[in-house]
Amino acid sequence: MDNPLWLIPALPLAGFLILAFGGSHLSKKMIAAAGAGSVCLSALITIMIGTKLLSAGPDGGTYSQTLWTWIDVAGFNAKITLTLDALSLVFVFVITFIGALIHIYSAGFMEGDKDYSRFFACMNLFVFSMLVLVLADNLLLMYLGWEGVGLCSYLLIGFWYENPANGYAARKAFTITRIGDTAMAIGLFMVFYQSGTLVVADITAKAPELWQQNETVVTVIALLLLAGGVGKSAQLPLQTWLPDAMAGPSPVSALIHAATMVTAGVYLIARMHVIFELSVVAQSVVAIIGAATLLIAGFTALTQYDIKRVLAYSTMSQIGYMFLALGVGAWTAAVFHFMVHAFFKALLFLAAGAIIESLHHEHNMFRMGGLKDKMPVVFWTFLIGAASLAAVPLISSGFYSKDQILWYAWGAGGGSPLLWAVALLGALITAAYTTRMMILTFWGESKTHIGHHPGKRMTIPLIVLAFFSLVAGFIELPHNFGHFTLFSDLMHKVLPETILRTNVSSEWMFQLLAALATFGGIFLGYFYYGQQPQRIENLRQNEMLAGLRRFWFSGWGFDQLYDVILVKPFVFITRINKADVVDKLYTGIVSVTHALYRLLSRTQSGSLRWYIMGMVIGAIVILGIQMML
Amino acid sequence: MMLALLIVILMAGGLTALLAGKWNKSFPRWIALISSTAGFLILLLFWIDQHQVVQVSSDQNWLVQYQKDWILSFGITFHLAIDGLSLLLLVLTFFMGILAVLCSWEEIRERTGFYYFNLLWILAGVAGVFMAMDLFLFYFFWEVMLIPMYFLIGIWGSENRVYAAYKFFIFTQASGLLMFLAILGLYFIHGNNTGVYTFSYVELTGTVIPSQVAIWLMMGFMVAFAVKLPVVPFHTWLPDAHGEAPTAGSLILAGLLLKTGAYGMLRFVIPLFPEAARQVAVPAMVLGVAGIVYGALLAYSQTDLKRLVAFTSVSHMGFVLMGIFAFNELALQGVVMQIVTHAISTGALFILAGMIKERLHTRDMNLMGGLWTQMPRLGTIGMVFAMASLGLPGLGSFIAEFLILLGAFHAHFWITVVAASGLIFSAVYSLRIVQKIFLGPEKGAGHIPDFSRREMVIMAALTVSIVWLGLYPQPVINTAKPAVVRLVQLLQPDSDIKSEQSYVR
Amino acid sequence: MKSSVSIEMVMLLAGLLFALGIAGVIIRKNIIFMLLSVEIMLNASGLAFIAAGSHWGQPDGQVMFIFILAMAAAEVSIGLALILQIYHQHQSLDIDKLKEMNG
Amino acid sequence: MSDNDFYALMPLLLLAGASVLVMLLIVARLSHRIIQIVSLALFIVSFSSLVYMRDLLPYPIDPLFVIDDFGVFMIGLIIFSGLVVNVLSYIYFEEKEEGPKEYYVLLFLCTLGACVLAVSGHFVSLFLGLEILTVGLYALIAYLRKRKHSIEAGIKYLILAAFSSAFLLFGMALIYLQTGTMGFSEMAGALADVATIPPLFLMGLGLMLVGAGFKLAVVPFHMWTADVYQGAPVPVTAFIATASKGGVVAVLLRFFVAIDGFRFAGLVFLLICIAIASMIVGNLLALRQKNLKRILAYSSIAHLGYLLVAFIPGSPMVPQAVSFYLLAYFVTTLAAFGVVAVLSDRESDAEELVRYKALFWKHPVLACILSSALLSLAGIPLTAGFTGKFYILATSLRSGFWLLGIVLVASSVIGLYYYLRVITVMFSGINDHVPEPEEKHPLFFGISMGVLSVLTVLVIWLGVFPDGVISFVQQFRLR
Repeated sequence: MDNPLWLIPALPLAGFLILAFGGSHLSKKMIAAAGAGSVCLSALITIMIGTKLLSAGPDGGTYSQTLWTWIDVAGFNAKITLTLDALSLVFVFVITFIGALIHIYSAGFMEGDKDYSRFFACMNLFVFSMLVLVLADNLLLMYLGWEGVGLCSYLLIGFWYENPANGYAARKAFTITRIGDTAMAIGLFMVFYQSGTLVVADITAKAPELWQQNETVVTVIALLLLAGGVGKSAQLPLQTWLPDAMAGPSPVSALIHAATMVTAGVYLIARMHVIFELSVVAQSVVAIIGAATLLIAGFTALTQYDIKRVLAYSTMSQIGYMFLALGVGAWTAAVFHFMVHAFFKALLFLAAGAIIESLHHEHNMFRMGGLKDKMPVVFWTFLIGAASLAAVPLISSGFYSKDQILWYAWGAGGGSPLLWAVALLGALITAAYTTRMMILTFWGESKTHIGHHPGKRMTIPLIVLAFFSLVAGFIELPHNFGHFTLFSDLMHKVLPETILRTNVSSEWMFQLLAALATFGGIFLGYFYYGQQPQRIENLRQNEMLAGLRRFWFSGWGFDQLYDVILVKPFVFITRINKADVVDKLYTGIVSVTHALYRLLSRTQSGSLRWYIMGMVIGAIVILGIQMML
Repeated sequence: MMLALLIVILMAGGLTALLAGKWNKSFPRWIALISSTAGFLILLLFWIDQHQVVQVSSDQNWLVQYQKDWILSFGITFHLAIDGLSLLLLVLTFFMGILAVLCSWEEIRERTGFYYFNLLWILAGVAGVFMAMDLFLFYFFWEVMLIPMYFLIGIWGSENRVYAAYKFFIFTQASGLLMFLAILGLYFIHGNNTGVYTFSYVELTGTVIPSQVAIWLMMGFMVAFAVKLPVVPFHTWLPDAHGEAPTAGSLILAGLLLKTGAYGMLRFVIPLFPEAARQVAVPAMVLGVAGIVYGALLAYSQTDLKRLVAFTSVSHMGFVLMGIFAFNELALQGVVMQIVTHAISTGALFILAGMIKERLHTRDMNLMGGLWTQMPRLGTIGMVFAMASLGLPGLGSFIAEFLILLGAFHAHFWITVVAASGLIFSAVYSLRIVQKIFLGPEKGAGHIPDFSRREMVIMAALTVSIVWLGLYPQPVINTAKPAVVRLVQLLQPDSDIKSEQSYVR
Repeated sequence: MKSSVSIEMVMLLAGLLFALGIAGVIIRKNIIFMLLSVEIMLNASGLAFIAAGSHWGQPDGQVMFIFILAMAAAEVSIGLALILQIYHQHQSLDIDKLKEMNG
Repeated sequence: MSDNDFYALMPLLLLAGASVLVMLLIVARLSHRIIQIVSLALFIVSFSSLVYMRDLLPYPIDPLFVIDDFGVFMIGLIIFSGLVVNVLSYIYFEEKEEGPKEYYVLLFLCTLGACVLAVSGHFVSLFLGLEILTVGLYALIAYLRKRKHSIEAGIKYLILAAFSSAFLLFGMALIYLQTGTMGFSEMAGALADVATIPPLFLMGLGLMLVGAGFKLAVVPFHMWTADVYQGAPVPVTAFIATASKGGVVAVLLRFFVAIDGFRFAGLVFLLICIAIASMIVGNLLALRQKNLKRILAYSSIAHLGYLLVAFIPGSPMVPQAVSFYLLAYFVTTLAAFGVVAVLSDRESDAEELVRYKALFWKHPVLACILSSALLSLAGIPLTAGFTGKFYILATSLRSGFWLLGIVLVASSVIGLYYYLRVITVMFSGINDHVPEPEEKHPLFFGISMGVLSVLTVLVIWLGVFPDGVISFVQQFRLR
């Protein structure tokens, strides 16, 4: 164990174990120390190892550490091996660093909750599972982390279990992601039978020899893996669980449903990029799914009341951008957007959590307002986050990452004008709903009394995250802004470079259009919600627009659709078959024998003459048979 | 000698308990605990001692055996022998035995002597089944476990116990008799072929049987094992028996009796009728998948907690059937794992159901809810085993189901795809259990105590085992390996499945 | 002494008697008559034995007949005793009234 | 009559003498108790006399008797069951009847009759044995003459038995007419050179089958069974169920083997039909019956069906299987009826199932004996019944009679249900600690319990270590 790599996941695991077994005996301070401390330590170790890896890493830029052999059966060999390369480093960094901040925030946020230790136990377990997911050297171990984060997500969405609605949301999240996971498992089987291994590095090495470009098998594998990613990352068509998942506490939404777990799909696809590269079909499907999701989620976000649901749909939409980037072959851009998004979306969720907490658990933005002056720290940090989300040019990190994606959507190998147009429209909508959210929450008159203000443990993480939301974009600048490529250089050790099919020189035009889209969105939001709110009322009068709004509000009717075609039939079938129809077969046999019994016992009438008749008939039959044969 | 000793310990312990029960109501449980623990320790020491041998040996068939003449006139010997597979199952038997005694500790207050007598004799029967190397002896033990189980359900069960006991008994006995016919058929065919009339497993394995007859004989065996396993559509005794049995009864039913079905298929059906088994492989796998899906659907709709868990067993055992008839090492190792882990996870769920019933006096999930508030420990453990039941990686069940699916995938693509949907269904019903019982608003008023120390010990043992099996299943896999490899070689004598390359195109 | 009646005729007679006995047992309701009919059947068998014995020129048939007679006598004596008891208990000899045990 | 003849017939003579002796004792106005003990001693003496015969065997006493090891085995079984019945009788009758002494005379006579059947090799001895047995039984069945059921059972049995005897006799007469002999082995000689079976013979065989079928209570001649079992005193029922059937089975087997009846396809077909019908009908009739004596009656119908399964193949295994099965069946049935007898009281027999409620907790030993007997009847391993059934299945499957095997299995599944039902009744019900009434006859109660325990041990012994008995019965050769 010369390498402390194993400590990164082990520390949160230790925290989990301490809290799970001793949580009821610890004071709140101790719980917070164990819960948040373990993740902070793990973040520190990450930074330590990360710097070492970047400065004086081994050849190939990968740390690898085998702990023990997990399964070894008939040529199937899966080891518990942790691998740290550039891609996983970024994820580990985001998980531990943002995770640590969110834990600190939670120490304040959850102060009043009676299940303090359970919360931190689950959070620690989540961090552990997520770290296993990204550090796994083989797909099976990754699957372990993959399901582990699903479990934690389930536990934390349903954290306030007294309310059955929360439990429902939690189950929905787990079940829907399970659908994707199962497809992914089948994908793993195919990978194994095709390549004889589940070790990522081996697959990466073997893939080009194993499969030809666009072979059916590889497409199928890619699509199955994609299904897993789609489920986890709340993309079409398995996206419906994410908005409901907002039933969990806000730090949970920040950590799991914004920064880390929901981007596991991105990680998976990036990790398995060789397979996707071999299949144009799969790649396009990824891009199309991303584009469709970003648009649908954007429109839905435009109509929501609940601040957290707006953020949830925006998360879906942003991950849609990442998928789009992956789909067009802009691998690094996707990972870059992941990182930036993690910062600002965690920030937004945490800030929203602070607001909700202060307003007595008021989620409805229309009942907020006027918080600009009353909660300045939250306002400013939220503003920075919102700016990043809306991709305000130059100053926000979101601009750099999203602009890159927009540009690649057109210009990268798999890009097309249509994808670009969709992405651009998405940018416009994003800016619009972000503005709407800002205005409704912070401007206008105050509608709800503020209970208490967030403490230091909550504000400091906000400030740190706000800082990163501002500066994180500067580690990767476009070609025409100094062309600073720290991030993509790092990534290119693992991920292939993005192939461009158009000239770099035209990039400025796209940047301009993106900026215009952002400002257009901001203007729209401002126009309808800030300046002339009565116009919205007018629009609502319109029958058709109101219908459209309802359609968008419901998330494009996916929930209803699934309810009708899947849930209802399932429940119906199980309900009518509760008593098990097969059992009828056996009860039938029993009733037949009972009927025979009744029939026969009637012959036992007690009448001697009847008995004699029986004997005589028997004798006649016997003699008859005797004579005939 | 050790093998006979194991059975003697249990049987003698049972008789002693029966007699001691006359004097004092708490003697029997101590006797039962001591005898099952003694057996467990003996086996554990043996396992540790043999660990290297198990890993290495592949040509030597049996680790240890014991043979004595019994009914010579019919060529019946008292022949016990174990290989790695049997060893695992025996360890499991005694482990479950200890837990069964522990979880009956407070639950059973009446007629304790007779209760523990039955309990120990069931264990003896099961242990005998796992060791018998003579088909007559096997059938003998197969039946020995029935009567005590019948009493266990019929006397100490809940309201509908008599019906459940009948159903259990008649199903298993009817199918067992068909197996007995098949055993006799095999006996005479072998006798006619060679002139040696014997029930010895080793002798009979090589019997040359006309394929038309072989199918029928195999069906005789299969029916018995299919009822025990249980395979849809022979499963309907299971929910009743599980539902009505006392906690220890459900535990042993789920943990051990169902496993005898799987063991029977592995030990008898395939080695005795490899050709015939291959012919029915696809229908059998389809039945397995039907079990997975159908069991899960039924589990979802149940409101009785124990019935629900019983139907999950149907679903999980579907994996076993599918794995067995996938005929490759991966799937078979998965089957072995599934046997072990299902015993632990489902056993734990039944114990939990028993604990809840002790506290709330109901099995109806509609009357439960919000138990987490008062019983966080019980809730946590419940969550762990619900997760085990849905096959969460990191817990033993995942390894089992993953290996089975992986192996089955090699054998048949589409069947496996449908079977994989079982993973989704299992999530649906498992989470429903958790939701209905532990989560939601608190239903009942009044104070409900959380785990006692004894219950903690039981649950800790189970939890540690399931996590251990999930993270480091290799000891189990290694122990079962020689037996599994031999099975595979039996089925595919020409192909060298050991090489890694065979999976690659 | 040579028999002047053919064996077939005797056997036919025995068979007829036998059938008559059967019919009697079935038709009569009075226990005494049933007993009588049974006696007829037994004697029909006895007759058959005698015929067979004489057919083979052996004494065995007649030996059998003596045994049958003895047995029939014993049977009738017990039967009559039972009938007396029945009459005590039921005040009737109708066999159809003796149906207390059934099912 | 040579010395050896004398020795060979020793048990029969002893039994006959015993009946006379008991009669004299009755005249001497000795008490019931003394008569019981004396008859017990006489049974033991007759039983032990069998031991001296071993060296003589086989010993034909032409033309009436064939005393071979099979016959001696059967005699042993019959005397043994007479002995057990004798022991059980004391408490049963002492409770009910003032002067049950003549009962013992009849018991000895019936035992004698059954024993004569077991060794008879000739129609005359067959007829004599059968009638000694049957006439004795008429009186035994109706022995408790104050009870309505007893008389009803007696008259039913009397008329039907006489009716069936007539069939048997007529059948014998026809066969005699055909073959000109009444000895079994001579009959075989007469048939050996005939190409086709003469119709007269066939008809005689059919009529005999009716008579034997009645005695064995196989379908369709079974309907009297339940009524007679129910009406007769319990020890007598036990005797009917065991000794009387055992003797008939023995002679039937001997007759069939002698004339090689198994080569007549029609006859075998008939037997198969009867066997199948008996197994199914017997088990079905008992299905929901609430009277234990009737349950045992119906189960005996099924068991005779099982026995026919072992009978039909006609292979050398048949005598072994039949002997073993009869042994198991005797022991088991005696144990079951023994419990019923012990539990009966002055007013009524313990026949209604309700009376067995919670017996497990009130009287665990009796309950265990009855359970093991029932499980043995059901053919569950660890009991004699299982080994017996195994033997039967082995015999029939070895000769390829798969249909019979499958029907046996299927019908014994039905059988399971009602045996279990009885057991269930015994352990259901609450554990009310009603103090047991004092046993009135501690000595005889003790003896009865002792005998029942021995029977139970035998049931389990035969289930677990049957090898000794199996190797013994394997020596049986009927030709």
